[in-house]
Amino acid sequence: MTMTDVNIDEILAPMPDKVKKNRRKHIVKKDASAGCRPQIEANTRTVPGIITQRGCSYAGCKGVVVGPIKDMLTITHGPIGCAYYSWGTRRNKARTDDSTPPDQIYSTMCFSTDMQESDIVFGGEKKLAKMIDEVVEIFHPRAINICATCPIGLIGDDLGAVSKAAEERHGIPIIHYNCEGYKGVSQSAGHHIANNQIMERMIGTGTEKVDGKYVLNFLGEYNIGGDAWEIERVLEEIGYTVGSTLTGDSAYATIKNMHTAHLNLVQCHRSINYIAEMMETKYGIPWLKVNFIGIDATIDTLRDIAQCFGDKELIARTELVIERELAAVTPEIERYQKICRGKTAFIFVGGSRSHHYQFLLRNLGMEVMVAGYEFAHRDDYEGREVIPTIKSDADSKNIPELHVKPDTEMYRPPHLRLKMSQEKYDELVASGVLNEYRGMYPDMVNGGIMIDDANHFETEELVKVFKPDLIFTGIKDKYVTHKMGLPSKQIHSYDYSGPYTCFRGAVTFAKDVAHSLSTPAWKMITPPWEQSITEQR
Amino acid sequence: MTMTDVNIDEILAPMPDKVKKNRRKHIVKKDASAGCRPQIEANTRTVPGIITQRGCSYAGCKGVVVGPIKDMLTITHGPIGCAYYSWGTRRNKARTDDSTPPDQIYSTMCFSTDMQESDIVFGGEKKLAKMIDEVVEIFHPRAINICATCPIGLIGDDLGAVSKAAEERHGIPIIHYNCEGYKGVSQSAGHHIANNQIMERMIGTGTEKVDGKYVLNFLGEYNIGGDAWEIERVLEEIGYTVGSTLTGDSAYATIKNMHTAHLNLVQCHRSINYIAEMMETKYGIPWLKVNFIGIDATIDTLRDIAQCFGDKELIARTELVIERELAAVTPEIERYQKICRGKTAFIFVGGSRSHHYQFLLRNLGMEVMVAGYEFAHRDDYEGREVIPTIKSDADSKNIPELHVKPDTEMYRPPHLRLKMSQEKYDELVASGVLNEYRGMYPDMVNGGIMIDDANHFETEELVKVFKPDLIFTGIKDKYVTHKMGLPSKQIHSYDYSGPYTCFRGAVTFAKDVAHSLSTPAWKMITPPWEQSITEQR
Amino acid sequence: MLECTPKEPLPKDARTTGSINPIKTCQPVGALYAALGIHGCLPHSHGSQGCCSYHRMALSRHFHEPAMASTSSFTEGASVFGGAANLKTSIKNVFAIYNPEIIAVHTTCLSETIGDDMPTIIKQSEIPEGKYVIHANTPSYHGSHVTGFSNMCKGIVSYLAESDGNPKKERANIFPGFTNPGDMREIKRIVTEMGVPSIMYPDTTGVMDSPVRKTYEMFPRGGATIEAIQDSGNSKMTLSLGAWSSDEAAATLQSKCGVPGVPLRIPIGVKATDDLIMAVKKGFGVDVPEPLEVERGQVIDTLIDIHYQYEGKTVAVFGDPDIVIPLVEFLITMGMIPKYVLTGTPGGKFEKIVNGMLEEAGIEGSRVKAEGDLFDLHQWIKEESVDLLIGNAHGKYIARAEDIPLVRVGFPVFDRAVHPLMPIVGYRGCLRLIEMISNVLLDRRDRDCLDEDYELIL
Amino acid sequence: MLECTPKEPLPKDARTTGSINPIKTCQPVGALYAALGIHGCLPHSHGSQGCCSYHRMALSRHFHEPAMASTSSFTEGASVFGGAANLKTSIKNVFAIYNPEIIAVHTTCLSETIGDDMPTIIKQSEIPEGKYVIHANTPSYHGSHVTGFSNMCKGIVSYLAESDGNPKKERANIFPGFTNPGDMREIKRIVTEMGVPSIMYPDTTGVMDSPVRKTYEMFPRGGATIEAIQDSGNSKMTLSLGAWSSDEAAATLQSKCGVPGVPLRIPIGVKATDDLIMAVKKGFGVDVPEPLEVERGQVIDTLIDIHYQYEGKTVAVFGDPDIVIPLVEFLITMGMIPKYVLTGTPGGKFEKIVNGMLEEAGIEGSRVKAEGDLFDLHQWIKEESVDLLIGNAHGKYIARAEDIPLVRVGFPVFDRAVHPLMPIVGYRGCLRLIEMISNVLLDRRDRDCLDEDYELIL
Repeated sequence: MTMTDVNIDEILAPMPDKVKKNRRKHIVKKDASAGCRPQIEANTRTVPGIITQRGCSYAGCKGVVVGPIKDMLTITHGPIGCAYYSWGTRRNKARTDDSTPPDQIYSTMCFSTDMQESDIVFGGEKKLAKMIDEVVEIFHPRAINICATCPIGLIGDDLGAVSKAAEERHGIPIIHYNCEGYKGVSQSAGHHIANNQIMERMIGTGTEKVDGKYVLNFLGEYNIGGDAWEIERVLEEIGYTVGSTLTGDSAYATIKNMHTAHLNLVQCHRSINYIAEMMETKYGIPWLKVNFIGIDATIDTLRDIAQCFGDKELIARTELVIERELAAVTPEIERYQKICRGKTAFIFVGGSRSHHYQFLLRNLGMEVMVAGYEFAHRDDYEGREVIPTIKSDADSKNIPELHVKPDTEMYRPPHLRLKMSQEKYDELVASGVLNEYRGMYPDMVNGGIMIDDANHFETEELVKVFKPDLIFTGIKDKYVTHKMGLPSKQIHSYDYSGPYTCFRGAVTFAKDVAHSLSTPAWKMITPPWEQSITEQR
Repeated sequence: MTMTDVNIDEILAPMPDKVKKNRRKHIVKKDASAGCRPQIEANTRTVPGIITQRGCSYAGCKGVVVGPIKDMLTITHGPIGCAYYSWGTRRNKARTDDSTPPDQIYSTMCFSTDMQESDIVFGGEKKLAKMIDEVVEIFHPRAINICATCPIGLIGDDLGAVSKAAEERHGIPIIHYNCEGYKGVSQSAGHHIANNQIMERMIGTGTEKVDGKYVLNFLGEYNIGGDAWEIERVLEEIGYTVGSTLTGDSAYATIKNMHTAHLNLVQCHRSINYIAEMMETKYGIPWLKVNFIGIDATIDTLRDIAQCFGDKELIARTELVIERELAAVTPEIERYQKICRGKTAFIFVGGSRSHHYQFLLRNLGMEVMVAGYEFAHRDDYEGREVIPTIKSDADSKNIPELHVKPDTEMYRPPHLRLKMSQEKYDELVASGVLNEYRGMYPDMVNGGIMIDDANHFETEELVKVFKPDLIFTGIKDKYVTHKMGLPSKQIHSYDYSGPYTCFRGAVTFAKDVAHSLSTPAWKMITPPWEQSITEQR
Repeated sequence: MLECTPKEPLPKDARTTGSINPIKTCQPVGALYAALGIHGCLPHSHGSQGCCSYHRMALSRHFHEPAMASTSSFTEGASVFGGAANLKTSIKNVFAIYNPEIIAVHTTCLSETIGDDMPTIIKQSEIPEGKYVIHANTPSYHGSHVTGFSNMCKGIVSYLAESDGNPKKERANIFPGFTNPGDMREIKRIVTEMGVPSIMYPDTTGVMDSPVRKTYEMFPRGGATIEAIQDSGNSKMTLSLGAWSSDEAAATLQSKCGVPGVPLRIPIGVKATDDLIMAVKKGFGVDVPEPLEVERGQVIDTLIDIHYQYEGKTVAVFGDPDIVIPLVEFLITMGMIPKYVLTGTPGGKFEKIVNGMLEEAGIEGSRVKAEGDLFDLHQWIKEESVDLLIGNAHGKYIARAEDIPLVRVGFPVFDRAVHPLMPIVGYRGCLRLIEMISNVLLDRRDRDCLDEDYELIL
Repeated sequence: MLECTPKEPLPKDARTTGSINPIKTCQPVGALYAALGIHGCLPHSHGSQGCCSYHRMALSRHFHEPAMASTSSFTEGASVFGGAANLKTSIKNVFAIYNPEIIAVHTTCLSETIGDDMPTIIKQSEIPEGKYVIHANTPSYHGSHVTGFSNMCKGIVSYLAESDGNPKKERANIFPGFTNPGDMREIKRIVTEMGVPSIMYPDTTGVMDSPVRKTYEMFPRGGATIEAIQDSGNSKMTLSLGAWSSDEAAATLQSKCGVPGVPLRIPIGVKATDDLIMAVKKGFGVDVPEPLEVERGQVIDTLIDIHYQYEGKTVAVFGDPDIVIPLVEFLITMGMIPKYVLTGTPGGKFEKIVNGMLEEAGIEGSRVKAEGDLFDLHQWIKEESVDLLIGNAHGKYIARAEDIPLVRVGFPVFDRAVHPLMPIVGYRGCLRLIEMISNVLLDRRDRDCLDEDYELIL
């Protein structure tokens, strides 16, 4: 059987009809010979009972987007669990710097209102207000986030009112997020909710202009394993200034001034495209979809960014840095290619990684046969051009849409931000460089499978069909994969390694993947007493 | 049965007659009502087959006396074992200081000629010479010790010749010790051999006078667990200068100049009295037996030393320091006395400790019922007055006796050293303060047992009779004691604690002893299923 | 590290509400873990997807093992109109697609707040012949992961255990408490060594410490079988280990099937292990075999031989009450000083029990707190530090901030591996604890000493 | 620390003789340890008192146990005129005073140099009815403590083992090599688990890991009985663990009693344990039971799950050849890089075997040395450092000087306790080794990282 013969219907056959019908729409095969890209269903409810990888809105809002803002004290309002599980578990690294002294970092702390039964019955507003008062008194934070968990909406606690009153008492921003776990269908709802509040309550509230000839913001990069730092190192060598990331190693103190940047880079399209778009509308900052995962991808991205400013010196400096970095890593990469070449993989993850890592894996000579997202929307698979055609349903409707318009004071047209002519700018937009993302599909291997919200059953079946050499996944599936006799790498947490970005990161990744593939234990699963004579040493 | 009823003959009864006869002479009961002190046999051969605590001449020479000289590289000439066992095992601490920079300390190193069968057959002199050449080339030591192990004497290697030739090649002192394990009857022979060479080859060879108004040498103190440092701290606070210890934390560089001191303190009488005596004869330096173990003993000792100089200011300063130190430790001591008071102990150890620690234990309210030395001579038990009456036997005869006489240049009469009149000095000698040691017997408790070269059988029997609360002993007997259901403290190594000297050391000791007595596990030896109903919790 | 924490102790009334750096998490994760101790069971989380995801992650990180579970995948609609439909669909789909023997449903704060009536929903669900669906109520706003574990244990008993009315069998039920599979194996070994047959449940051995095998098995071979659990109603007694995690289930079994429950501690330390063995001895009239006596003697021997390595050192201990209580007792046995003792799980008797032990041992000046958190502990340590921390991985922040060694014990330990396979219970567990504690203190001594105090023998 | 050591690598011919910081000691201590593995045996050192004292100290420091032995207490006279009288007196006194079942005499460099004829002296000695005196020649100027152990094992076989000429019994002899009692217990358990009866000797379990009991027993209850040793000549085969420490004894038993010896490694690591199990399986036609298969699967599972914690790290390993060889193999199994491998014990095949394993694994650039010492190792490390040291306690000086973590394995370990009770053999031993290695590397990561890289999950 060749890859293109894979029959999705057969794979799903054992499922109950209703489930099968539902799931069939989430699975698409890449057919390079077809003229069009097929439609995939995404961002819809998971069938109850299915063993999904998905999390919830709170995880997307607190865990992914607002939790990493290092100088904000984030209180989870609810019973103890949600704060507990999102405490120190995501590797969004943060350090002290000019913006944030050591005593203003809360990254290793966990704050929960720890609601009890009586709070559920009588309401938790007073408890929350009291806790805000106490943490302000103890910690003197610059600003506070309040994140809601499931019961909050149901019992009707008015976070807006509590926050507003506390703001008045304490004179610091207290920003609340109605990111109850049941909102939407996945973490994605939480991203959107977080984006909205960051846009409304943070960006544009500062008055300090970021110094620098080329000031970039870096959206949708969470600095997992130090990814952002490695990217910043390269960008700064070329001559860029990073105003703020959103939200890896970011600070409220700098997010406030993001509106003064020249260009927004978007790494994780899914979690942050709302802000990218809104900033374009409101402040005139154009955005560029980037990918620093993979050597070629990084080179392309660096060239794209230089192109956005069009400065010759910048372009030359870009090439110089590329050349130097490349020379340093090529021998190492080649060493690991020997182990990796010809191997195949699956990749299931949130964000844009299932797309991004395909570039890096190709650098190692590996191909991704099956790729999927936990919480993507159709545009992440099919490209932004399908956005207007996406129908909103009951689940997406309950996430508020912000409607921004150009800011009367702070709007500056994009071509001026980039210091170029309107024509040149229009050309960049028209050629799909700026304000555009084409999704994962175009980069999938022919015959490969694109799968949305993959579940345990399907993974097991797809493994039987494709017999991949390695699965990139999360902790929930990591050990399942191992029990199947297959190596896995956590591609949320990098198995506590990293950074994996840019050139040096590619080497670290290559080493980690090579080790996973070749660790001697794989050959020792069958004990000698169960081996046939010929197998035995 | 009261203590004074203990019948030694009964205890020894099960032994074969010859053994019994031999051993009976090594065991003496303190009888305060008798007018005289009984004679004890000591420094004679251990009966073969007896499980003795004794070691050998090499252990006494290399392990105890010369090994600690930190700036000398000590090569053990012989098969690998002897060097190996004496490597890092005695806690004679040493540190870098003015005399010895870090690259001249060899305390953590082990050097062995590692003799092989062919060396035994054809002689090991060439190998030794070669190794000396190599270590000089690699380590550039100031001076080298060569210690012989058992086979050396038998195969006839001439260490003197090898050392002399190497000295000429390298221009540094290379000092050899014919301390083969079979020499003498215990470590004691090794002490004597080491004393002789230190006296002949080191002391008096330096030309630097030690500065200080009251310059003391400190003989027979090996700085186990830092004992010497604690003593030095106190001595220096009073106003003394310590020229050199022998040999704890000592350096060849300072031992050379020991002959310029005013007074020698002798802590371990057994291992070092040869040098004390010889230095008195040769250089006119008087010696004072001291004991810094125990609070009262330390106070007495400090007063004795001050008395030796007779300076009023010194005496006043001594009292001041005593008062201050005492105030600091008294509450702590009282705390541990609550646990220790009324408890009884055995103490078996080499050196003078079985005597010294009786003072410290009395400070805690404890009494020593049985005390013995591994390798003492009669004078250690009975006092130096018996020395002239000790008959030398075949085993002691083979240890060379040095016969020194006053040095024509460096001799200075003792009273001048102490800056006092001849009369005053004579008085100090006559009153037994100077150049005198009265042994352990006078300080034993009435009815207590003094036992020389105690062995396993006797210990077991004495435990049955006296039922002590704790045994102070060495590692060979420590766990035996525990299996008997009795706490033990290693009093060679302090169970890796210490220092135990002076005031602060007494507190550390008190804490350690109290912990040993009271650690809860003692009450849990019998499992509940073997307890009678009333014993059970 | 933790520089945002106030340097000076706070006024007493500075903190009255909420938790900062908690020592507990919510009930469902405990229920999920307990459910994994039934062979062929798929735990099911009746709530939002996030709960299930978080719990599976926490368990997989601690055990380095799959932690399979399904979820009702609540959306806003279900939250408003009730989750019955979601649960019924879940049950149908789970049996159809994953084919477990049993589904063990636990609730969440969400389904509890909306008031889903579990027994009724389950009754109305399609359950294939010979399969089972059981449940436990585990609202996250009550108790902790420990009580969640307990609730599921109780649920298992309520749904499954049966008495056939015949004379009881010479067999012990063992409720092992919220412990690692390595502990459960060791507890079973001890009882087996005494010649007494036993049924342990929940029993996560072979599930959360399962070997890799030639072929993948979604439901590993371990866990207590439903048949064994059913038959547990005919056992002679139940060894109920851990008041917080096991006693309710034991009481339920007692009242349902007449099997007397013997309340014991989780056998951490010599005394708690002695108690377990004595309970078995008394209950079944068996003798204690030589191997156990030797193991015990080796522990006492070790305690006697090396007490000076740790005696008198001060310790801060935090974690689950059923772990912390016997652990504190063992530390006292070791001659150590438990200076700060905390749990996050509610229950006033925790303080009473720990204070009682400290008082009996004559240890003064210690602080004990139930419903405490690591922020409390850190404040105390800033007032007066300790020589050692013992607790879960969250203690590592304080360990670094205050430069105190940490011995990792309890749940969760996310940053070290292998430990769930290694028992801390029984006499063997004592040796492991002694080794961990003495090693970490000696490592510190070796690290901090001057060159001249660096020694070959300790 | 160790600042006297040259900073720059030495020229090749700088060291041609002697040993600096050795990785071996002399034969008698090994013989003494082996003799302690016979029940009711008093080892006897035929030489100066110092030998016996040093050996007893070394063993007590490592095991935290009594190491009883007597000595011939040579003086100069005996050294010149021969030690026969001393030994005869010793034998008489030992039986009279201490009443052991057997005395196991070993020689020393002293008695060997003067040429005492042991068999003759023993023949001339008064030995009470039913008691035994055996001996081994262990001149300190030959081999090492490992060959001394081997020589005594051979002596035990030569003196005691007998064949009654009947068909061999379905039973294995186990020669465990120079290992800790915890290891010996585990090896016995594995063979027992396979349903095969066994006689292990020397067997220091119950002797060098004995419990404290209500009453003192000079000869603890452990050790192989003389009857069992005698009967070992009637066993079907001998599992000879460790070429250096056991093969000679096995060969002797084979030629004396016709019991075939199967040369195996000490079962450290998965492969060496597999080999032991396969040898038992093949030799006795038994199946491998599920518990062992589960234990093995847990090890492989762990290796797969956490390989990234140690894979690719470089290690220096030193110690006894029978320990180091399988340990190096296991490190290769773990994906680690044994960069420097040393033993002090002579024997050219050490280098051949280790180099062979490294070559098979495709590991280049490692250095391997028999008859090496820690000064060699330190010089190599100064040229190029490693991530980890594995070896005995003497390695701690290099560990501090070069700031490299040390995992303590082998003999002697004087500065940590409990370890001799904890097996590093078998699959359980694999888990212990993995845990020790990964923990020490993660501890180092936690120590060395910046605050922002200090992580809750690893």
